[in-house]
Amino acid sequence: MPQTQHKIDGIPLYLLIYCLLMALLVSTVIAATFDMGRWNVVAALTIAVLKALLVILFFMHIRHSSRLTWIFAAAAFLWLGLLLGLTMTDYTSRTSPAPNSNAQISLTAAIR
Amino acid sequence: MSELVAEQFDDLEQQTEAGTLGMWTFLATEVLFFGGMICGYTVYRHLYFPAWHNASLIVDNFRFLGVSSGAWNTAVLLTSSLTVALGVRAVKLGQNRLLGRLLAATLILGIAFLLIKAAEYTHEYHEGVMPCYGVFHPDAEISANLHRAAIGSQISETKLLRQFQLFWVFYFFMTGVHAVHMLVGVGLFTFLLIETRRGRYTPQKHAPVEIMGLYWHFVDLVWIFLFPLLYLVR
Amino acid sequence: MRTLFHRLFPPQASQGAAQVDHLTLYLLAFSTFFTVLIFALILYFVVRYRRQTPDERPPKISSNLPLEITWIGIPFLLMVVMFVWGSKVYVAAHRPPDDAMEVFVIGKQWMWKVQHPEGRREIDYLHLPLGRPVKLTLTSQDVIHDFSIPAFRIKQDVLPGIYTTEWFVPDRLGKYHLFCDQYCGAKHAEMIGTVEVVEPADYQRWLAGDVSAESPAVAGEKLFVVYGCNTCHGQYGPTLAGLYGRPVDVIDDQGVRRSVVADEAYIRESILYPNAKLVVGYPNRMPSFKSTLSEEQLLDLVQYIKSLSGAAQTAPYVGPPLGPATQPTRAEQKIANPPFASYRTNQ
Amino acid sequence: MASIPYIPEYGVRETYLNAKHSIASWLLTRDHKRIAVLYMISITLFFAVGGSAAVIMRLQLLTPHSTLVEAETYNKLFTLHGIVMVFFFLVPSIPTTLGNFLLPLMIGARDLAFPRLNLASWYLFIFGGSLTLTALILGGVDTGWTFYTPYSSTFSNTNVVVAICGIFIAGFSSIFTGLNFIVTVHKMRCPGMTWFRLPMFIWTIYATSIIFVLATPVLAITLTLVALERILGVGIFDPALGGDPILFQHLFWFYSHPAVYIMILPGMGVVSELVPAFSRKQLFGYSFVAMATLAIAILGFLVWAHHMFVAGISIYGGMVFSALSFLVAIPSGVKVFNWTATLYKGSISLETPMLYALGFIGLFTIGGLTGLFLATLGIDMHVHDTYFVIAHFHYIMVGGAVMAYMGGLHFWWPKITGKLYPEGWGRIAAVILFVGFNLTFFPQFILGYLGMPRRYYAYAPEFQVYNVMSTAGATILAVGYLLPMCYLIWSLFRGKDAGPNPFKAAGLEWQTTSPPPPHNFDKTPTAGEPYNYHEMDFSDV
Ligand code: HEA
Ligand code: HEA
Ligand code: HEC
Ligand code: CUA
Ligand SMILES: [Cu+2]
Repeated sequence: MPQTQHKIDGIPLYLLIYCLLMALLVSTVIAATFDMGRWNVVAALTIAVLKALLVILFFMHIRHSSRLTWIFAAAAFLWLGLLLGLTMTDYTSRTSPAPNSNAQISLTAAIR
Repeated sequence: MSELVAEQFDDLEQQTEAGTLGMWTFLATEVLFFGGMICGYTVYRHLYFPAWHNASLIVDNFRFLGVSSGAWNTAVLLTSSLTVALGVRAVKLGQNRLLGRLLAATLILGIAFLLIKAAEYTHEYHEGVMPCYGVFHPDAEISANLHRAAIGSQISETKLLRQFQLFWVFYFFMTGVHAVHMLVGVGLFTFLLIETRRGRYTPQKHAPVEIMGLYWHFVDLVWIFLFPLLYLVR
Repeated sequence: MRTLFHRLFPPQASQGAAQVDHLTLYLLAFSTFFTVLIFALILYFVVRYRRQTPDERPPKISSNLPLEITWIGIPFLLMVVMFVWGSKVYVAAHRPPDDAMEVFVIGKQWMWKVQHPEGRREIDYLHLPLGRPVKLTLTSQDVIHDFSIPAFRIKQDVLPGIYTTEWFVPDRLGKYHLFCDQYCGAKHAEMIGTVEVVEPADYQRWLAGDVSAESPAVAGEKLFVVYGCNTCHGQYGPTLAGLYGRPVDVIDDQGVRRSVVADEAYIRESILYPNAKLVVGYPNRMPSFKSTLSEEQLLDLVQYIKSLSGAAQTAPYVGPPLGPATQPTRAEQKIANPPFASYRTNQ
Repeated sequence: MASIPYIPEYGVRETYLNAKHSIASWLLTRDHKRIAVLYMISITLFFAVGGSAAVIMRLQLLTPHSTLVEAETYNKLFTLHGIVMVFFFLVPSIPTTLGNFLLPLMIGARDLAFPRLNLASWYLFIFGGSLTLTALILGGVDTGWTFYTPYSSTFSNTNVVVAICGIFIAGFSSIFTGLNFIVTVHKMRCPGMTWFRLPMFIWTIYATSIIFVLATPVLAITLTLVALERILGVGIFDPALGGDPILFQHLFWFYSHPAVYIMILPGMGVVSELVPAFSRKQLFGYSFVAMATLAIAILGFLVWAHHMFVAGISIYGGMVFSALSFLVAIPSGVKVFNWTATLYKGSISLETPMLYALGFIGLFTIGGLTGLFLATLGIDMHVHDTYFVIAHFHYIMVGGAVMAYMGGLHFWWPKITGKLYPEGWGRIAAVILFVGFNLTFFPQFILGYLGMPRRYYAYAPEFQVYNVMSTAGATILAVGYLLPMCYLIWSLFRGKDAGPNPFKAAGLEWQTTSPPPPHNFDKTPTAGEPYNYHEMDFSDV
């Protein structure tokens, strides 16, 4: 097992990461001012993932950590993906009857 | 055995590793804790796009120097993450004075975040979007926008208003839970600061700083995702 | 054997029912096989290899790859069949044909309101023509309910704010249970009813019972059936005959018990806001018809109820109110006759 | 080596039980063994509460009409029963009692990694439990254990919020327990204890802990949303206020389906210890069983919407979740077959724990196979929310998990208390439980298929026969549970001294004295192969 004391990054590296993070922040704010349709979401989330990776790898030192820590960190996000992904399989494939037939409108009227 | 090591452990290394692994496990829990909210957020954004689009147009109304407070807060938190990372480095090198200063800086940044957030909440309260019973009265401009949106889409205005309100439920809930985590973080770091002043931490016994540091970074990480989800995505 | 089948399976009254039962039988067959296999092996081993001497030491047997593969593979194949077959039945049960007759169902705590194509309505009761595909469009007015007809082997949650559908082809005459299968509050167990499959001609005749070009009282009588008043009144609701002009013991919405005279206003109020004045001894079960009845229909109903007392179209003044003590009978009758006693189908 | 029984020194040894006596020494203990005992007492009380509610329910269902209690009361009873049994009995049962006690012993550690956190978990559990129980008993809650919205969030006017707070707090107790176990398994194993030498019980506790950590937070947040909706009057799940009621179900079952594996996996672990011990054979197919354990834990996360086939989800969603549900059955089958194969050519003795273990295998198989009926889309649309479902899960949870808990309790009772339980009574109780159980719950399969809906306080008269059978069974069951409560307590005072290894079982926990000393082992042990029965000497020395 690698001992954490042995790997101490220098201050310049931390500053570099910090500058990168700030640059990403600026770029994401700027990107949001353009109307790119659905690509806005993609851009914002991609940048967020990049920032997260920088924080996890360098600030949280996962880069120096054991495989086990990698697995734990990855598992958390994998499970989040499962939750979102499988829930959306339902929502994106729903075919509930559209509330527009005449009779259904009368039904709605009857309820309210 | 030295008093540094609790009786159930064989040596310091085992203890440090156990502590770190414990924190990572806890963070995995936290990811799923916020994950439940993010799942709800995703589903409703999918279902109620028109209303949520409208809401996200006004969420960054509160600005300094033309930049939304959400972005400022991101900057504040990223900076605090840097001070924490440097603090962990300092404790490993035995630079206790530096550690104290960095922890203090972190605390100030954390409190700054909370203050900015509070100012933003106040602003939103006055806009009437706080989705509490009796408090939710969107102001005239917002109502006019919603009215226009209702005509554009085929949804009735009352329905649209409720879906619009739902955005704010999620906005306040997600940022609120995050703020609670920040508060806990501020508490933990105050503790760390006091202990540092007492000279409790050495290069050997640096684990508490490192472990609490992980927590702080995680809270930052959550914000890194909340910021685009709530403020940027339209 | 037939009788055993009938004890274990509910009646098959729709075209889909047999398909579900066949699927069940398939699962039953292989489940029985595996259960018997496991039980038999355990019993055999326990008897065959029971401990003979206290210091017995059996040989080492650690693992066997072909065996493991077998008992991963065979169940897997069996389950592929299950999945495909099960999905087929399910998908078929969710794809109504275009020519299906559409019936609307609204669930509310704790009743089913049904509206047929020509506008005829009923409550906690569903008339269906034999042999015709029927598609139900379901929605709820409050919480989630579930529209379940075991004899058709089908059910569907009924959601507020969302429409769901359920379809079937009834193929056996008779009366069947209708249950609410999703827990919906205090009287979930009473949110039940009857599905009656009738000959198509009878169904048409029943549907046609809804024409109203008659006098208000006659029209009211029809409405009384259409809106299902008769499903309660005459059974566990108070009888309305002779009501008009009579004093009634009620508990008002302040919880105060008093006696009121049943005039037109009272009857109207009872229909629109049943909770406002509850007849002593009866449960608060009558739904509000505030949003269902037009003013005209209300009028017809009031006239009809008046006519039940032999009252003319104009209201005569009927004596001063009698004391509350003169009317205990209905309350007593009520206690002797708990609401659930009438399970309306026992086929 | 495992074959050399430990010979205690003369005089009275210091054990974890007699080391200190004051009440404070129990309530402030950090010893995992004492905390396990604290949990054992607490969950037994919860079981009695939940079981009493079940008895009243069964009596009510003796006749088709409402005879004993009102509709509202009945609804509060099954809610109490479900919530208490799931969240406060079965979820914590094996992990916090046997798991807590045995985990460090089995891996040769002095304690869990975070003993103080362990105690804190118990306090959270007790605090959450008392809160919920108060809400459930004073006033009551009538939503069912599933808290479906919008009924729970808007319509019910009972103490939903308090009950939810309690469950939220108890949830964190689970999370911290899971965290503690995970770290302990990773970091505290003694020399020689490699992953593939871990006793199967440890594998299952580890897998369970993963579920604790990754699923429970979602329940916590979901219930918080429900509470928020009630308190603030904002719409989250209530469609009248703009929400989507099905979203609640997705989030709820994202926890609650994995939670059913929280309940069964430790039971499987117990059985994987009992079957080898009483047939004196290595667990057949060790690595397959270990991998099946992980597979169940992971696949278990992917099947949740099988509770929602008729809830209005898309039919494609339904098919995805149906297929995934079938997949979980494979590793479960692997386990059942491997246990059976372990018996082959063994030296089988039918002592009480073994009776429970064999009962578990049979009843779990029935419960699991009926789970497949439910996972089959075409059948679930008929039997969803009927007594078929009730029968399915009682077969697994009572016939499976509770039986395993009873088996484990008897097996390790000598280790925990140092006393032997009366064997004859033990066997009688096990047989009574088996018979009573089947009589209670088998008729419910038929009831369900006939269409009797669950959560009904009154029902159609033609269902009565089966209900009477079920109630009769429940009475037998009650006797079956009261017996062990009596003779186990009796054995504390009058039982024979057990000695370190009364069953001549393998495993590190049997190498220390019974009850173990405060720090488990006098000398850190070294682990060899697990289940090395083929090397052991069974002749009495
Ligand atoms: C410990 C608890 C536990 C366990 C382990 C399981 C295990 C399984 N459950 Fe169960 N279930 C519950 C507790 C549990 N369940 C509860 C509490 C509910 C109701 C909740 C509520 O609504 O209140 C429920 C409800 C429930 C439903 C929803 C029913 C409905 O409401 O309509 C479904 C549907 O798919 C289901 C399926 C399964 C399946 C496929 C398994 C599988 O994991 C089973 C796998 C096991 C086997 C299959 C047996 C052994 C295998 C062999 C012998 C191999 C040979 C056979 C083959 C594989 C072909 N369960
Ligand atoms: C771990 C889980 C667990 C356990 C062990 C049990 C145990 C039992 N359950 Fe339960 N049950 C559930 C989990 C469980 N149940 C759940 C989740 C539901 C769904 C709830 C819902 O719909 O929301 C349910 C629902 C449920 C129903 C359906 C209610 C309905 O839908 O209307 C029924 C009906 O028969 C039932 C019966 C029983 C019986 C007879 C037992 C018996 O095994 C109980 C036997 C135990 C005893 C008889 C106790 C003996 C001890 C004492 C009496 C103590 C005496 C006192 C002292 C010593 C102080 N249960
Ligand atoms: C679900 C059952 C049910 C239905 C359907 C129903 N009622 Fe009632 N009704 C009751 C019950 C129970 C009471 C007594 C309690 C009360 O006053 O609310 C009652 C009371 C009344 C009363 C007051 C009777 C009295 O003795 O004072 C009138 C009038 C009445 N109903 C008319 C109607 C009409 C008209 C309809 C149909 C449009 C109707 N009801 C449908 C159950 C029902
Ligand atoms: Cu409606 Cu249950
Ligand atoms: Cu499940």
